[in-house]
Amino acid sequence: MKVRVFVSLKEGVLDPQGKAVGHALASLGFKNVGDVRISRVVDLDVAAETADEARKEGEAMAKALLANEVIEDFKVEVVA
Amino acid sequence: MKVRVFVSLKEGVLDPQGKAVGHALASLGFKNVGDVRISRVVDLDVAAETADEARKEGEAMAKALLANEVIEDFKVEVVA
Amino acid sequence: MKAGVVVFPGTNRERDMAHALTLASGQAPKMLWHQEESVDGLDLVIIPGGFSFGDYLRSGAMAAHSPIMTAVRRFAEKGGYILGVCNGFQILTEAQLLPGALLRNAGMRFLSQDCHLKVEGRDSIYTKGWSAGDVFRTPMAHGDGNYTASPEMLDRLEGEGRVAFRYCREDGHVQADDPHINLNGSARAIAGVLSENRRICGMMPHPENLTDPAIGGTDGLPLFKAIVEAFGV
Amino acid sequence: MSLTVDGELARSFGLTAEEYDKVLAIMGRTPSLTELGIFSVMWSEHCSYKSSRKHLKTLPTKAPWVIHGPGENAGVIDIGDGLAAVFKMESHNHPSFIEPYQGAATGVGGIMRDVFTMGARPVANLNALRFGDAENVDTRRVVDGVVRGIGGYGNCMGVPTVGGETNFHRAYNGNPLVNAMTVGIAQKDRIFLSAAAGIGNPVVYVGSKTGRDGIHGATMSSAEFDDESSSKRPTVQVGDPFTEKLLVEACLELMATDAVISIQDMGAAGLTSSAVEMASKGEVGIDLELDEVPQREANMLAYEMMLSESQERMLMVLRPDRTEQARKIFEKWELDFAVIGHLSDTGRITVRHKGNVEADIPLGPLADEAPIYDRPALNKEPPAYLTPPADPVGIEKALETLIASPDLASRSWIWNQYDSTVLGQTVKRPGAADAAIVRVEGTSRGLAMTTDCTPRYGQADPYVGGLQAVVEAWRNVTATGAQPLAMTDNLNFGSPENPYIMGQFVQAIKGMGEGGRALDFPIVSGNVSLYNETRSDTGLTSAILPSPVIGAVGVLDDIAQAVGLAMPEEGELLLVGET
Ligand SMILES: Nc1ncnc2c1ncn2[C@@H]1O[C@H](COP(=O)(O)OP(=O)(O)O)[C@@H](O)[C@H]1O
Repeated sequence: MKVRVFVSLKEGVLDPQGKAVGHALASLGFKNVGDVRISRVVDLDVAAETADEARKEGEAMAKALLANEVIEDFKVEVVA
Repeated sequence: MKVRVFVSLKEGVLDPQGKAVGHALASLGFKNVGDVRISRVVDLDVAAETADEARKEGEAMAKALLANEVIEDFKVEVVA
Repeated sequence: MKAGVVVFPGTNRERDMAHALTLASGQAPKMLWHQEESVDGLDLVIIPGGFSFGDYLRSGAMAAHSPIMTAVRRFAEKGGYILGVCNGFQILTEAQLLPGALLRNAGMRFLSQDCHLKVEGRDSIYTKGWSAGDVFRTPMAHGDGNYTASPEMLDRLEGEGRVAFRYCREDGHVQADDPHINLNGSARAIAGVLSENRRICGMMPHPENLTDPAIGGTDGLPLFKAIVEAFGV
Repeated sequence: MSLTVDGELARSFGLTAEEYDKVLAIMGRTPSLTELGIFSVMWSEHCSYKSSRKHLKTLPTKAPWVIHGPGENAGVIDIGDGLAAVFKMESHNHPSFIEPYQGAATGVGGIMRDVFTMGARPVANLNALRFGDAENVDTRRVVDGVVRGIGGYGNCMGVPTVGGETNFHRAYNGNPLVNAMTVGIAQKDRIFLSAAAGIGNPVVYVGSKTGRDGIHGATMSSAEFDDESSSKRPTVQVGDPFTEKLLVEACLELMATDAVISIQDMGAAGLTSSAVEMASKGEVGIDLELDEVPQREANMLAYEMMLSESQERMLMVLRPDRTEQARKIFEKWELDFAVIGHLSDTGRITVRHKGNVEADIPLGPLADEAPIYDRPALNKEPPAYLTPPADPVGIEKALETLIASPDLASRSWIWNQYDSTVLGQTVKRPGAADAAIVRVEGTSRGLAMTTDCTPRYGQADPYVGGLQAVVEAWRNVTATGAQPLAMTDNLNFGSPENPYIMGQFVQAIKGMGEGGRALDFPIVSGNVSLYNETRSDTGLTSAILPSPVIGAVGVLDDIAQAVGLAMPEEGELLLVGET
């Protein structure tokens, strides 16, 4: 099954990449752009019987490695 | 409006990050994991009147900066 | 002193660290491969710089889960001394042996240049080679050195004297919002922090690269001298 | 893919009609797609040096301290104490225009492999960069990507980038130059070469898996750019410096044993050129079983595997009784390791895939009958010397103009993004001296190194341009107090099919040879990059300035004596030489 783990910085944590991209867009002439945030998506093939099992595995992986919960939140979706 | 640009490596392009994360997950004991691919999501606040306008702006930004079309594909969604 | 230097796949400053320790103590440290499961019998474990596992997910994330880190965690619980430099600092925060996290440099570029550090932390073997307020020069070389932690944690670190080093100007002036002084944008210009028991220290710059008179100077040597003094040669 | 092999397909692979006729004569039949692919890459300018070979032969390459001159993966010189310096420079110009970050990164990765293939630990990287007009909008994209790419790869590898040079000129709009140099140190009696030996010995593949990356990169780097090339873009190669770091450690660990008979990195034209070169040099045959090749993508054709330029791969011939020991080392470093064939006594390369023979080519003719061209060369009259401006702008204004010029401005923005201190041996970092200095670990000696070229001299007079690059490199090494020992070069020019450009090339080599002979300063390795031209919408081609870049290495006996640029607090300023 395809599991998607979506990892984003916690609200309130400064996003240097997003900030830099926002600046760059402005200097390219995109004047209508406000806040920019950059997140990471990890797509995994997981051998699981049920969607529920796949989701659990995804959550375990997110906690163990894919997200740093000090600064990041994550969401797990079973895509297919 | 909130525009989300999803940027992923083109098929066939080596994903060193995904490869290393796959290895690391396996050595952490996640044995059911196959292929891992890592992508990027850019969330933008765009001042636009219509969803269509926002999408167009998102596409222009993706082409200009957010995605590197030599190795990456992108998808634009208007989220809200 | 019995020191061990941990080597992960992708670590690249282990030789530099060994060289500095050898200069300070006359004795080469033990190299520890990341799959070893014990660090028993050591006085000090050092996690050096580099790009462990390519730093491909988050800097230090994958290394923080290597087998040896279980042993390092046990060592810490028993009051062991641990120094993490650069990637080592990132690994220690990812392993939650030190608070906070290191984000991408504010300017989004890799920074390789000399910087100045102000010594602040009290009562640690890592800082006592200097007096509080001293300033020293040291090279830095990193892409993800932008220290962050919650405001409460930052207050706590400062209140408990656990900010070991801060980025400053040559004359000691600290100004967190000046990108020419606080080059990577770290919260409150923090360059290094200490654990609660002051036995674990993480820092971004590389004092080990300035310990040899033949290679640019010895400004970083006091750190190593003090460590050696603490444990005896 | 159902492609009919014929003259037209051969043409699209970069072979001329005569070259294709030669292929037919050698094979005695229509070649298979895989065979055509092998011929086209082996006979490309990049692999065969067909336009340049005749002239390169005139360069001075010998001296008592030269251990291996041109012809190996890198040059090797004796630096005393039983040690050797191993170094080479290589271009990645075309890929760096298409995708500046990955192009530059994989360029750095490639040149480091050339050096550690020989058994040396890389200790320093340098580069020589030429960008378009600084005012040109696209230049910004290229500079940014190239600088990040060089740093991204070298920093992760933990090899300090200690020097280089950077210039801007509109002639490089659309065709920047990215020349990367690596210097390594090895035991002088433990140098590894590529010539295969021992019929029946296993041919072993190590490193990353093979994907469809950069197929026809070698033929493309030999063809000029036009607007179509953006649509024909081959899949760009993505660098994986972490894997390369594992590869260097694993290779050096293996080379400390007696398992390796010969070894060759897979660079341009990947498996094809490494297999053909190893077998040809060793005068043996080679049988490959492509089913054994570690593959990243499904359903790859033999043709694709033979031409893939996936990075971070090596080919080796091992002692059969040491193969398991070698496998363990690569497993420890979590790298792929596969026996993909054997040496044979047939003098042929045979390639099998899924039970079919996909290629069967006699190696002798593939190498010996490779085209060599003596292309017509014409010289332009050198322009007259400029007269000094009649109305000087005044010294202050002149100084301001000079300081503001992109060619003289501080390069710290660039080198501050390169880790220059890792390994802890850097005595003179970028900006500190006329040449960078790195200590030879465990000694008080240092290696001094520099890259130099002034293309506008070459534009005025290519002979002087070649000569001047050599003497400038020599002076820069000397100025630190070191003894210059040898050079590597990277000859970047336009199309050799244009007689005036061929003339530039020939004259520049003459100048370089003259300089090298006069200074006892041999050239031990190098790289040629031709067809550096862009075609505009109107169909006009314009070439880069003739750019014969020199990389030089010298030895300093006592690093404490190294001389830098910093002005001492007291002392007199002396001017030596005529103004
Ligand atoms: N692309 C580069 N990478 C690393 N260092 C560079 C680069 N370009 C210039 N430098 C360094 O900047 C300094 C000044 O360069 P340059 O003006 O070309 O010096 P010079 O004229 O003395 O050769 C040198 O130390 C050189 O090594």
